[in-house]
Amino acid sequence: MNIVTWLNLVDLLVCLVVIISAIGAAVHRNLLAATVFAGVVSLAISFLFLRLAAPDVAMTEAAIGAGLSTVIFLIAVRRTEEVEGKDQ
Amino acid sequence: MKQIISIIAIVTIGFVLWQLVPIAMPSGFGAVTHHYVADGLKDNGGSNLVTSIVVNYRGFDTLGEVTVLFLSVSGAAFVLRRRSGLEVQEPVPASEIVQTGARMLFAPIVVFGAYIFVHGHLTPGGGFQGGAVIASGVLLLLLANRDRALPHGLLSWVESLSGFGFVLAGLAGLIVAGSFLANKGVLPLGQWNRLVSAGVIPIIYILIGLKVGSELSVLLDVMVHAAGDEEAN
Amino acid sequence: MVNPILLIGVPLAVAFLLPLVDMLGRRTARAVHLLTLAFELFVAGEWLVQFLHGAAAVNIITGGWAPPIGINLRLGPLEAALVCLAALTGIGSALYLAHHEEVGSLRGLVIQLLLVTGAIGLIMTRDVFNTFVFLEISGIGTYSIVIFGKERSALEAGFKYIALGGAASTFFLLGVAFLYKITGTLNLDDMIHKLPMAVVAGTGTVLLLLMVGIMSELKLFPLNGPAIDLYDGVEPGVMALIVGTTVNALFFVFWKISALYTGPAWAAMFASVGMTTFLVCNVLAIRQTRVRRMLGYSSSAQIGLLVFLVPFVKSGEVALSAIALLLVNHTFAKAGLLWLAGTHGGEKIKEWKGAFSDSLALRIALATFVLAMTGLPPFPGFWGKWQALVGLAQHGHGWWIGAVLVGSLFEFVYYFGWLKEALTPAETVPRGAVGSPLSEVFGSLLYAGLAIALGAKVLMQVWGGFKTPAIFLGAAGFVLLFIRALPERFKAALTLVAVAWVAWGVFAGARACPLWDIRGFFLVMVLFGAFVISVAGLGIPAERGSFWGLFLILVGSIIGILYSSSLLGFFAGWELMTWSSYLLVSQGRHGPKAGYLYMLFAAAAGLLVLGGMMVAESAGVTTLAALVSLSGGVALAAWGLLAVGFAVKVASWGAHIWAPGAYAESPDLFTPFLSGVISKIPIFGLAAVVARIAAPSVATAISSISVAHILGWVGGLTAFGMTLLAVFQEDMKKLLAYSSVGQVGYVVLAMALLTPLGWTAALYYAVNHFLFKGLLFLAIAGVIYRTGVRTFADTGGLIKRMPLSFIAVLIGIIALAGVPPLSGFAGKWLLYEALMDKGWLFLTAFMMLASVMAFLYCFRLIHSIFLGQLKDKDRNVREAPWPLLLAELLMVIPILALSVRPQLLIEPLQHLVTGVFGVPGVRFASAATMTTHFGYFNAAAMMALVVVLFLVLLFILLTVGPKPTKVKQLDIVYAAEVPPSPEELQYAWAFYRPYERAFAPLLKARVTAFWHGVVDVVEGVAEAGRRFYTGNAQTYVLYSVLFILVLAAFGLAR
Amino acid sequence: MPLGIKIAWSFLGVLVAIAYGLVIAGIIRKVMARIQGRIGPPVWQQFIDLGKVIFQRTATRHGWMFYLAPIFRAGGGIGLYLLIPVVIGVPALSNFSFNGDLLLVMYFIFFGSLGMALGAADSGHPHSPIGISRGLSQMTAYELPFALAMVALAAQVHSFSIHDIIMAQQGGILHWNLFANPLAAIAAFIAFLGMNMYAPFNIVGAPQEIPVGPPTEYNSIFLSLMMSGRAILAVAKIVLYMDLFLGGAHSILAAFVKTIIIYFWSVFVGAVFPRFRTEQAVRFFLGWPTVAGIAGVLLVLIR
Amino acid sequence: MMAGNELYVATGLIVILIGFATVLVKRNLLKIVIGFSLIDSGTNLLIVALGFYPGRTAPIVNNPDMLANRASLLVNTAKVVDPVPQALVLTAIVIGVGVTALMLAYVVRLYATGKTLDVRQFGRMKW
Repeated sequence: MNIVTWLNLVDLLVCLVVIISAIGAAVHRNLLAATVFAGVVSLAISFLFLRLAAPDVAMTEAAIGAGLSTVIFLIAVRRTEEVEGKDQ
Repeated sequence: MKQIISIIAIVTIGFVLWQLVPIAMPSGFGAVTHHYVADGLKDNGGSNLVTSIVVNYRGFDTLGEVTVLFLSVSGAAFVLRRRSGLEVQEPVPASEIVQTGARMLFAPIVVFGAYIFVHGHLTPGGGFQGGAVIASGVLLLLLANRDRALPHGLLSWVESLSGFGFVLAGLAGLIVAGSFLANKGVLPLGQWNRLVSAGVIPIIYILIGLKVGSELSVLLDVMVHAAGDEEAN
Repeated sequence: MVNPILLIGVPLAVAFLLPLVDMLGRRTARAVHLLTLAFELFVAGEWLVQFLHGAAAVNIITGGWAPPIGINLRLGPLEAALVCLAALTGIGSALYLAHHEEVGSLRGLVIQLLLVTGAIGLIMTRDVFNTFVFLEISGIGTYSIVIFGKERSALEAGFKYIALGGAASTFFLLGVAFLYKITGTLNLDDMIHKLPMAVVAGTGTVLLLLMVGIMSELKLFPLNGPAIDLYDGVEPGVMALIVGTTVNALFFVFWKISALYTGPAWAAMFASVGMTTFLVCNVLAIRQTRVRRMLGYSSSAQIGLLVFLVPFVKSGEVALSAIALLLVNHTFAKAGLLWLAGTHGGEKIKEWKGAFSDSLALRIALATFVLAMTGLPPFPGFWGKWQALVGLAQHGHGWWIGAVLVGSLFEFVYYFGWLKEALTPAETVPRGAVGSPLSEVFGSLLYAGLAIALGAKVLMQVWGGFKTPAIFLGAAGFVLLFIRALPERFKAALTLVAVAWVAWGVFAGARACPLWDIRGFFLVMVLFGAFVISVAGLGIPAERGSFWGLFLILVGSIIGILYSSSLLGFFAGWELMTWSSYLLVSQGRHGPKAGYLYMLFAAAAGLLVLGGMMVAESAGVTTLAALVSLSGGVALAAWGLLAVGFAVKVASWGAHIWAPGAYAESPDLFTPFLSGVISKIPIFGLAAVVARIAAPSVATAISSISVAHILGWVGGLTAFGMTLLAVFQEDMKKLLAYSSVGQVGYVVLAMALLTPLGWTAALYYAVNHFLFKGLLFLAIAGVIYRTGVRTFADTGGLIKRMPLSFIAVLIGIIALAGVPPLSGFAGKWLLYEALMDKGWLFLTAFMMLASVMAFLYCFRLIHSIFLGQLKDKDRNVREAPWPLLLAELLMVIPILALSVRPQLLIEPLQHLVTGVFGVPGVRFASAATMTTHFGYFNAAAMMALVVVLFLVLLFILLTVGPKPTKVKQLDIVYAAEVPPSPEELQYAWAFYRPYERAFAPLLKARVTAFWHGVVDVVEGVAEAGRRFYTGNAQTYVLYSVLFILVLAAFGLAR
Repeated sequence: MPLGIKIAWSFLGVLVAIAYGLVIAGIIRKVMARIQGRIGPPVWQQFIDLGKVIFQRTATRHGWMFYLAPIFRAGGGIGLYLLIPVVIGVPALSNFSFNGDLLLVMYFIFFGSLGMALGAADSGHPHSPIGISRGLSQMTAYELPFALAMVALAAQVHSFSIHDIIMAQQGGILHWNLFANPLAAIAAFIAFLGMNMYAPFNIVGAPQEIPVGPPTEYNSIFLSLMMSGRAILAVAKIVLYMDLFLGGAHSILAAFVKTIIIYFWSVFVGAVFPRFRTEQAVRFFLGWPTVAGIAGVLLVLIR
Repeated sequence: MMAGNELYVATGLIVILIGFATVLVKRNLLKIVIGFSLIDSGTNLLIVALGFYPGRTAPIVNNPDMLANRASLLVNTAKVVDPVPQALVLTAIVIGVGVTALMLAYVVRLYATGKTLDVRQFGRMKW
């Protein structure tokens, strides 16, 4: 196995992380956890951006998508409820 | 019931969108892209083609984008303005360590952010990324010192003047080179890979960085303080 | 010229700087904001003027790179006009919102300015991704500013709007990205050029995504749920801003991007989605009880109509100006209505009673906007709709036209339902613009003025300049509307002068135009009628200040109808007449309610006429004269629609339910004109429009039957049915109302004969009816003016107090009854002769019955008012004012003249009829004896006979026997009892009770029940339909997904 | 014929017709009495009544419209008579019928009733309008079968001229419209009953219940003119029917015989049937008589 | 092995769909906003993947000779990935955070007025 294949495998893995985290963000009843999952999605995607030869986008996604966005979400969660209601 | 319909609809639309995957496969550059890649350096003198596009070729988009950010921050502030029935958050005093650490880290973070956007035309990164970094410094301050307000006056001036500067830079292009936001012909493009090169691009990117940084800072401030701290006016 | 890029650069810079400017004070910030908008207006306006003088559109490049490398903008005539509108609306809303503290805050100012800028960007940009950026600016601007409103409602609506907007922008962005991938460019023009060559599998899906993105921004059905909530929940001044900026800009984006969509499938999709929106939203609006929600549905519907038209404009079938006019019209009217709604503050339609009763200008503005929204002339929407329909008609899109007309009818239903409330006087102190500063209502007044000015300009292109009588009278009326200080009698005198002036001009110039063609014939009637009404107005002051202004507009519009030689001119006048008479009817005490019903039927009639004209247009006919060329199925359709339209307008049986209310409740001064003149204009329509088309026949199972025969039966049924109903009325004006409708039924019947004799009868009868019904309504007006009552049970014996009015009524009813020796008999005689001549035997007998039944109400009318016992309360009633009596005299003189010499009218009619048919209607055996194939009649001899008999018998009566002594009122043969009070002695209530019992089976209100049923069904559909909008944000997003799927299922995702 | 002589003849004709009308009214009273088993008044009783009211010593009046009723009543009757040819071929007895056709005649039938209604209503007596209400209601009801019959006749002859209609009936009794169009004749003759307001359609005057209906308040010369008018109106209508259905008359004798026949038709019916209430009368006329009238028109159309 | 960018495109699509599912199914306002955030991320990934050419480098010119040498510039067009989608995504990310912030502000306000995050409680305006 050469390096390219390895990297491809890593990509696949990261993609899986993205999807799983996305599902986690969607279903986790704890909103803080869901927010963190969403942040992980962004972070993993910013890694994928790197792999897609897009360092600018990767940086931006990491700083804004994963960082700032998540922070705002966290603030919002703190200002409202942390746990999704039962029937929601 | 509605949820079942929703799921079915999403699955179905997944199949519809799946048709698009073949389109997404690599194909040759179009004429426009070809120009960007082939002549981007010659046109703008910056080695980062993305920056060339963002600041020059499609600079008008970026101006709009900065406006969007400005607008959404204004909007959020407007939504969360006083008399909106929000409870004022009780300030939770941060620990001494956090406060001290925050103060110590703030300056380096801002400098780092500035570094990113100053080199935007050369290396990956630019105004947005640098701005975001600066905002994270502000966030740190906010975390540490919730009860102490940010330098709103300064932020406000930076916010306004950097945006105004962006438009002015565009107008400079209009006056000097006959086209809004023009780069070529306004300032010398300079030598490749120098800090001072690529004409107005670094200037604009710096302005963008300041603008984004201040906007995001205000946004964080608005979100954190919301009703506790009235919008600047 | 100022570089157009500054249209975006300057407001952006100002927006960024505004927080700093604000440090100098809020007033400065506001001033800067307004100055910026004024700058935009100035720049765009200057360019617009250039473009209108033929300058080419300018391309603006940015970044120093020509497209497609760089982003470019374009400013052409359309763009400049839209930017002007955006700036104007921005100014109006800024002034309006300045009074609303919070939205007038700094953030509010910034957001307002950026909304305008975003819209300008959307309008000007030629780059697809740049469109996305500006979409987001507009979107976020909207999300931000809508928060201003009722706290929770605005929040809820805003969130739903964001949710749907988020989905929409995702679709749009995906579409843009894939289009880039497919075509390799982001420049719209480049993309339009390259896309057809670059189509790959899946392109359809990409285009579909992009389109659904735009369509949900455009608030098309079914994606308009949140938008409608916005209208309801958000401060209306803000919504006005959004309508004038974002909505227009979004539509323009749709317009630009639609160039990417080629092929019939997309065209069909646009047309269907647009039309569905137009129909559904208009239907749903009917059931709305809240003003702004209703306006929201209306906006969706209007945008739907525009979207519907786009593919037809693209294909060149419909003129671009149609869309432009409709869009401008919508902006003026909707923004104006929203500002007014904000100023008024009434959320429920019910709360609008007596709206703006303290502000003439605002009332005029409100009426202007409602009329403009419903596409009535002279406002721009009318011309736009006409052009659109003509385009559709000329390319064979008949069913689409039908859909447009049906949708338009619903618009009338809810808009005039609202106006009805506003025109109804409030029981309590009305809400309204008490003390609202000029700046708050500046926008509405400006837009009302612009709508009027623009509309009047087009109208003058169609009808001619100020020198034409129609425009002159209309303009005079418009001026008179604003004069409040003058006493009503003085205004009547002014009206008199204006009418006389026009009449003098017309008749002095009669040498130039043959007066005794059909137009001249009606022209004389109209001018004479208007003259008489003005004379009467010297005696009875109009109750509302706007009476005489509207009256002049009405007269002008009728003259416009008569003078028009084109279908467009005729129809414009027709609709002008409709609304001006509607507003006059609504001035009565219970007028608004009756007027509403009147308007609905008049609107339906107008749309039918419009439909018929469109059928004609589809055959390339644009003038009245060219109608003769129609034949076959086109002729049948045109004939049918036009005839039914005119039949509805004369309140033929089945559509008669509007008439009694409209006649009875309209101002007493106006009713004579309504009954005498306006009811004749549809007859003019039958004569000048319908009759030009060769009456086709319809094949039935037994034999083919001429449609004219059907129309004849409609007229006959009307004559009979309305006469029967008139007999049982307890209200004098209602009685005359039913009578009017019935009498016009005879005229319709006679017109339908389509023979020289038939037309002679019809036109003679029309004039006669004009004279005696005008006379009766005038006399009744005097009675009501003096006694203040309208029901028969409250009057009686007035002959003693108002003998001259009595004589007027006596002459009127004898003429009406058609009993010799007065002029009415000649009308009946001509009618029967004509019917027999044509061989319509049953109708002859039927009309004889109806005519005799008219005796019943004639007697009722005169007896219950003037004869019998004088009531105690009426002992001091005075005779009607002398101007009114003079007006009556003006009507009596022609009646008496015609009674002795019907030739006075018959002879001109001979010319007229000869002009149409080539042969005259009757012959003259001697100078005085008229003959037909069937009979003969000598009016003069008959009059002589009657007069001689009368004198001889009177002589006998006065000379033979003892001299009679006059007895007192109550000195009657009363079984040796003392009679009770006059009130109890007067036999006036339920006068024909036995007759009513005899006709009980015929009198069941079947027609009313039918229309109630129609209303129930429509309202039921609207009620069920609006459940579609569940109010849940998720549902709305789901709709957008389902919408894609549905369209994909139709095969658009390829 | 010079106008003056014509007027003189007409004047004479009017007087004769009034006398004739009074006589047959007397006859009917006598016959009715006999049928009911009474002796009844003498045949000339009507003349006695007329004389009595003319020479009443006092007369009262209400408003000036009050004068109109007798004038219209008498004028209507006389006018109607003057518009109908009594004996064809004799210019003196064809009156002024060349000034209007059947339509004018039909409308002149109403002239008197309407005028009387107007005048009577001025008296202020409630019985007047009640009677008028009933009378007008009934009038509209018989109008339909009557109009249908008239239309049938006119269509048959293709003319509204009474002369033309009479001429079309010459050449034998079977050419009479009575037999040529029996359905129209049935309709017309039933309508005739209502038109003359004889029993069973006499609720308008309603003897016994209301003193005398519309003329309640009238007396003296007023009443006498009304009685005269009523008499000549009856005669005029009978003559009209004679012209329309019985082929007119070529001599005064024929006219006398034919009018007596028509008159006794109504007397006979009145003696047999009980009185109708107003709504019953209305329904009655709009029932079978109307059907007969329609059939009469159809008959013409089929031919 | 897949030679193209299907993996990224597919991942992007799936994230978009998950986001839509969240928006449509979850009734918690914050979850709905998270859904939109996922949609944004997925869209961005998808768009960048559109411009990806396997084996090529980031669109940064790292050879000064190119300025002088037209030929090598042209060679460069076959060496780097498409910069345009990246530029677009840069813009889209910033716009996305703006919208997200605004949505969150709305959520905070809605929560303050209704003390709940259940979207069904905010549907009083309808029909």
